Amino acid sequence: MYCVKVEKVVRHNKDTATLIFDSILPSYPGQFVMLNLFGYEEIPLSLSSPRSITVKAVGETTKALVNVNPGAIVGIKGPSGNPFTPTDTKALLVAGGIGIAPLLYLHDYLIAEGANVHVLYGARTADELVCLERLKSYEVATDDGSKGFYGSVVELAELKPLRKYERIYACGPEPMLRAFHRLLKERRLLDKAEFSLERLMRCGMGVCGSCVLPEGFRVCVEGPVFNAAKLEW
Amino acid sequence: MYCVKVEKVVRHNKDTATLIFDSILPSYPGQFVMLNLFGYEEIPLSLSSPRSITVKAVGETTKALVNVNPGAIVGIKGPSGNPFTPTDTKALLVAGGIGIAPLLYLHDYLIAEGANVHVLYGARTADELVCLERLKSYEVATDDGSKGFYGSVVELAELKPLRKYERIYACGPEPMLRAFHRLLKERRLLDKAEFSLERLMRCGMGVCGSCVLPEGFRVCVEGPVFNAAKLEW
Amino acid sequence: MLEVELCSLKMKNPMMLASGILGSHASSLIRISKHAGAVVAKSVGLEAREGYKNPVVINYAHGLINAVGLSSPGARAFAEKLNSFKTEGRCPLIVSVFASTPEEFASLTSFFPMADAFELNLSCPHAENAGMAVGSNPELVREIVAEVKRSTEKPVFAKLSPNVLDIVEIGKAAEEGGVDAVVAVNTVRGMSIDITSRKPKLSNISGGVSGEAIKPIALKCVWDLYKELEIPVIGVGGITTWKDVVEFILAGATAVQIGSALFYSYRMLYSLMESLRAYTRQTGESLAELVGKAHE
Amino acid sequence: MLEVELCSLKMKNPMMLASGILGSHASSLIRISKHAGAVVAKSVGLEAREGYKNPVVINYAHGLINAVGLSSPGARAFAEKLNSFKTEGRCPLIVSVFASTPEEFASLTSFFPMADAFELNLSCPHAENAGMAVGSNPELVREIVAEVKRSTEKPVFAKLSPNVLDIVEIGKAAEEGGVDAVVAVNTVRGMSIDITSRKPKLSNISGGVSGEAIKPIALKCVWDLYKELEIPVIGVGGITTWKDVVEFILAGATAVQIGSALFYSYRMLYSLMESLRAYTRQTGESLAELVGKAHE
Ligand SMILES: Cc1cc2nc3c(=O)[nH]c(=O)nc-3n(C[C@H](O)[C@H](O)[C@H](O)COP(=O)(O)OP(=O)(O)OC[C@H]3O[C@@H](n4cnc5c(N)ncnc54)[C@H](O)[C@@H]3O)c2cc1C
Ligand SMILES: Cc1cc2nc3c(=O)[nH]c(=O)nc-3n(C[C@H](O)[C@H](O)[C@H](O)COP(=O)(O)OP(=O)(O)OC[C@H]3O[C@@H](n4cnc5c(N)ncnc54)[C@H](O)[C@@H]3O)c2cc1C
Ligand SMILES: Cc1cc2nc3c(=O)[nH]c(=O)nc-3n(C[C@H](O)[C@H](O)[C@H](O)COP(=O)(O)O)c2cc1C
Ligand SMILES: Cc1cc2nc3c(=O)[nH]c(=O)nc-3n(C[C@H](O)[C@H](O)[C@H](O)COP(=O)(O)O)c2cc1C
Ligand code: FES
Ligand code: FES
Repeated sequence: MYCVKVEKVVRHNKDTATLIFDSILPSYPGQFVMLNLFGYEEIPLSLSSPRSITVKAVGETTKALVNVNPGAIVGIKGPSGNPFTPTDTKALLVAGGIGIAPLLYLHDYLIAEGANVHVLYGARTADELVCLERLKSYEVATDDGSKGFYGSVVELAELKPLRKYERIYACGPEPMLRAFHRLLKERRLLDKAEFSLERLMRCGMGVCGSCVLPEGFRVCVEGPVFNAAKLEW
Repeated sequence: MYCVKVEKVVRHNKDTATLIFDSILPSYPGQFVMLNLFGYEEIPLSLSSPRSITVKAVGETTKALVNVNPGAIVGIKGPSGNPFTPTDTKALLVAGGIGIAPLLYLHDYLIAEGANVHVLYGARTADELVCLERLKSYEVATDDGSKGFYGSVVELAELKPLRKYERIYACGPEPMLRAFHRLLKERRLLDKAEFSLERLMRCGMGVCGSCVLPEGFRVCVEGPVFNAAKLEW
Repeated sequence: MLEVELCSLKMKNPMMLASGILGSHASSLIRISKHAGAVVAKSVGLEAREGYKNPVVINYAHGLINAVGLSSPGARAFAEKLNSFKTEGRCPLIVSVFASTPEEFASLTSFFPMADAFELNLSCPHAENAGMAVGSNPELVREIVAEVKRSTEKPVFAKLSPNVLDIVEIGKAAEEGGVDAVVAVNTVRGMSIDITSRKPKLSNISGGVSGEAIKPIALKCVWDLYKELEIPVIGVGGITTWKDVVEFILAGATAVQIGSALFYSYRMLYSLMESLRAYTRQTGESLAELVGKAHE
Repeated sequence: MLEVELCSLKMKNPMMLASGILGSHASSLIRISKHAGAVVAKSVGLEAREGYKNPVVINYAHGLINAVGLSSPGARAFAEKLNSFKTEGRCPLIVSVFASTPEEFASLTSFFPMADAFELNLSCPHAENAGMAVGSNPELVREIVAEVKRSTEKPVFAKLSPNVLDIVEIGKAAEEGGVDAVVAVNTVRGMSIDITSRKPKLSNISGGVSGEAIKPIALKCVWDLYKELEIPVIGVGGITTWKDVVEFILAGATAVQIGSALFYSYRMLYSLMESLRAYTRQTGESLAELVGKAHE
């Protein structure tokens, strides 16, 4: 473990913020850190850029993180885990809710690699959509229709010519990912897709076993990014 | 610690032998190893070549070593310690008794470096002189006059134009080295000379303190080779 | 050359997965069982238990320090999870149990018909009323073992702590209680402090040190137990290379367990197995012949 | 910023040379005293003692294992050797003594008028009738300390072993006996086997583990002793970098001792001192202010 300082906090809405660190963490998009907000818990968070995380308040630690003051010192283990496989061709990014976090990093990275990137981004309401200004080409979906497509992001994706894309990357709540997995399976596109998964993590370094999937993979080491075809969903 | 096999044993006389290992120990002339003959003690021995030691039976372990059979496995720590500073000009090597061991290695090394090497080698009797066939240019001294100069090697050295040599290297019993030190001091040649010293060694790695000299140096780390000018004799 | 028989368990090699490492899910146990002589599941108690808050594991240059705190879903739920090992597992399954009293220990065995043997956790250094808290008292250890043996026909192992004045005393108590083998050792008490935040790195402040750092400590325990006990000793603590496996066997271990080294790779046991195979081929001796050889 | 006062000893920095490392000759003690807050000489007993046969120290990737066996020339001869420290030493000199009985311990102090303090070796893990053999019994520890305190006006430190069930119990016994500070810890029992010769690497079979491997173990002892005792704690075990020094101070150590790290360099203490100076300059706090801070 080492420490970094939170240099800047960008509040996106009442429960989501991006914390920018005072130093770059050598990493690849899709990797995560175990972040320890001292006095709270150590939790896994994907990098939303080489020097930031984007976090949504869902419990005690994430709440405290979203409200942290610049200058705060946090403990970091990692970055670790398996990153997304990059491409320099046509890429589709599919995000559900806070699942946008690792895809923001990937988005910037792929564009720098010269890829042609399009993002489908769903949330419950317009208010929950964050960092849209960072995205070059995107469409949004909201459950309540308050912005963009009226429905889920998977329903939006269903309307798209998915075959056009060389690679498809997705992150979001598991029900959304499972629905998207079904869609990709129908269209025989599972091979092209990578999903970033979440599981309860304890050690974050491959020994404790708490993040193990039914397939036997550890989310913290073999994941969090998995080829969709490897998932027995 | 690691193990090497004794490949060959060359008996020089009733109590001295050279043990040749099955592998080269990366080293410089003047360095020593802590050699563990299992069942006996671990003792410090200078390398007499990158793959040999030359040992004289003085006690239990050395006696057993001299009589060891080819194929025996011995434990090795090192090579360690400060080696001789090489030269490619004119060098004088002054050996007393088994002090020839590290100088044999140095001899071959300096010749390979293109130096002009002369050896003065003293022992009690002709019988105790070993490995003369390895030396390119030498004079010997014996206490009983049974071969070469009748007297000690230091008395022999006194007759020589020591100033002619760029570097002088000596190894032998401490009384001999002290006498030689006096001689070099008189001639103001201490700076040019390096001595290889012996002390009781326990750890051989600089922590136990048993080999410490009155000057505060450890024979096992700062030595066994010291610049003669550093010794407050 | 690698096969070992340990208290009637037939193992394809002497390497067992240590308890608490990747042992909370049948899926990981099954995956590891492919190359393991046996696997030990994560320690389980009667009731569900949260364990400590994160951070629960930290790594340093010489090993790991953990204070997971015996988190477990409880015996019934865990037994359900383990069920699939019966059909898909490729080696014996050992269920590790923790409890506070002899009766509680004994009550646990009936939950696990799929177990081939039981390991008694008498040694976790960072749990209240369990682990070392019960395992450092020789009387209690004897009673626990005796009670558990009455509850099951299967082999029972006692896992011991190095954090005692005399591990042999505890080992002997377990032997007197009728235990089939001892496992040495669990983690060594330790902790680490972050100098920037000036706080202990683990939420529980202290935990147990495992990994390479503790290898000489564990080896000494195995050596002493082998010398003084009649029953087999299972060695654990810091084993990372095939040489470490051989070292423990020479010290007297009939089998070994490997935990922290999985940190380096899921395929650890596979590569150790390949190396051990090469070693035995070279020496012409089976590993079983080497047990305790360094005492000769 | 680095100065520390420890039981009336004025130290220019909190780093002491640990006993047994380069402590058999005045010349090395003098050399190290230049940059040390204090130096502890090699443990000495009443009579000359050979110690074990070589090999007595081995190194592995994570530290050292030693079984020197308290070799020493005996009190009278050693006192003569140490005499020159009085004029040439540049820091307080602490003489470490070992013995088997309270009376024998007490009889040792009068041999060493040049000592600024005494350290009682109650913790060497590989000596018969000395070290841990006497230091794991709280009653005896209390008596030894009391008896030694009657024999001298100088500060007396008790050096404790981590190889016990509860180091705090022993620390408290020493405190009750009137000790001025406790030193934690001596080495951890351990051993190593050479797989080629199939023999233990140390002539004594087992010894004590020191160096980086044992840092978390030592730190936990310091933490516990600081919490439970009133007297100062001196931390030792695996300290290798300036960060380790700070970590021990945060855990509650008023001063630290450094042994095995001298393996890396004779100039170790010098470079640690420079780094600590830079650290205190950066934080603006003296090291003395940091003692026990991680408990807050
Ligand atoms: C690889 C990975 C990457 C992640 N990346 C991000 C990210 O970039 N941004 C972000 O906002 N969140 C991310 N998460 C989720 C984040 O870790 C959890 O929201 C956080 O742990 C909740 O902690 P808490 O104390 O605030 O909530 P708690 O009070 O502990 O729990 C609140 C909710 O979060 C769930 N949860 C608790 N702990 C975890 C955990 N360790 N892992 C997953 N879910 C948990 C609980 O089931 C509960 O529903 C990621 C999780 C993983 C595994
Ligand atoms: C750096 C160094 C290099 C050496 N190189 C050689 C060499 O190349 N060839 C060689 O034959 N000898 C060499 N020696 C000396 C050799 O180490 C001793 O002869 C050996 O340790 C004696 O062991 P023993 O058990 O046979 O004798 P013991 O029975 O232990 O003692 C016999 C005699 O040797 C002396 N002695 C014992 N132990 C040591 C020791 N550790 N260091 C020095 N003297 C000791 C004793 O004082 C006694 O006079 C070297 C010593 C040192 C320190
Ligand atoms: C993260 C972690 C969790 C552990 N959990 C348990 C456990 O539940 N029960 C147990 O008996 N030992 C547990 N241990 C101890 C190990 O089984 C093993 O005894 C110890 O780690 C030493 O072996 P190693 O150095 O190979 O890891 C755990 C160790 C680690 C690192
Ligand atoms: C070679 C060696 C000899 C030692 N001799 C003694 C001794 O005589 N008395 C003593 O109290 N401790 C002795 N120790 C223990 C050290 O003083 C220290 O407590 C231990 O090594 C842990 O510190 P370190 O990790 O910094 O070395 C010795 C340690 C070593 C490595
Ligand atoms: S979080 Fe421990 S193995 Fe993944
Ligand atoms: S032999 Fe131990 S310091 Fe030199």
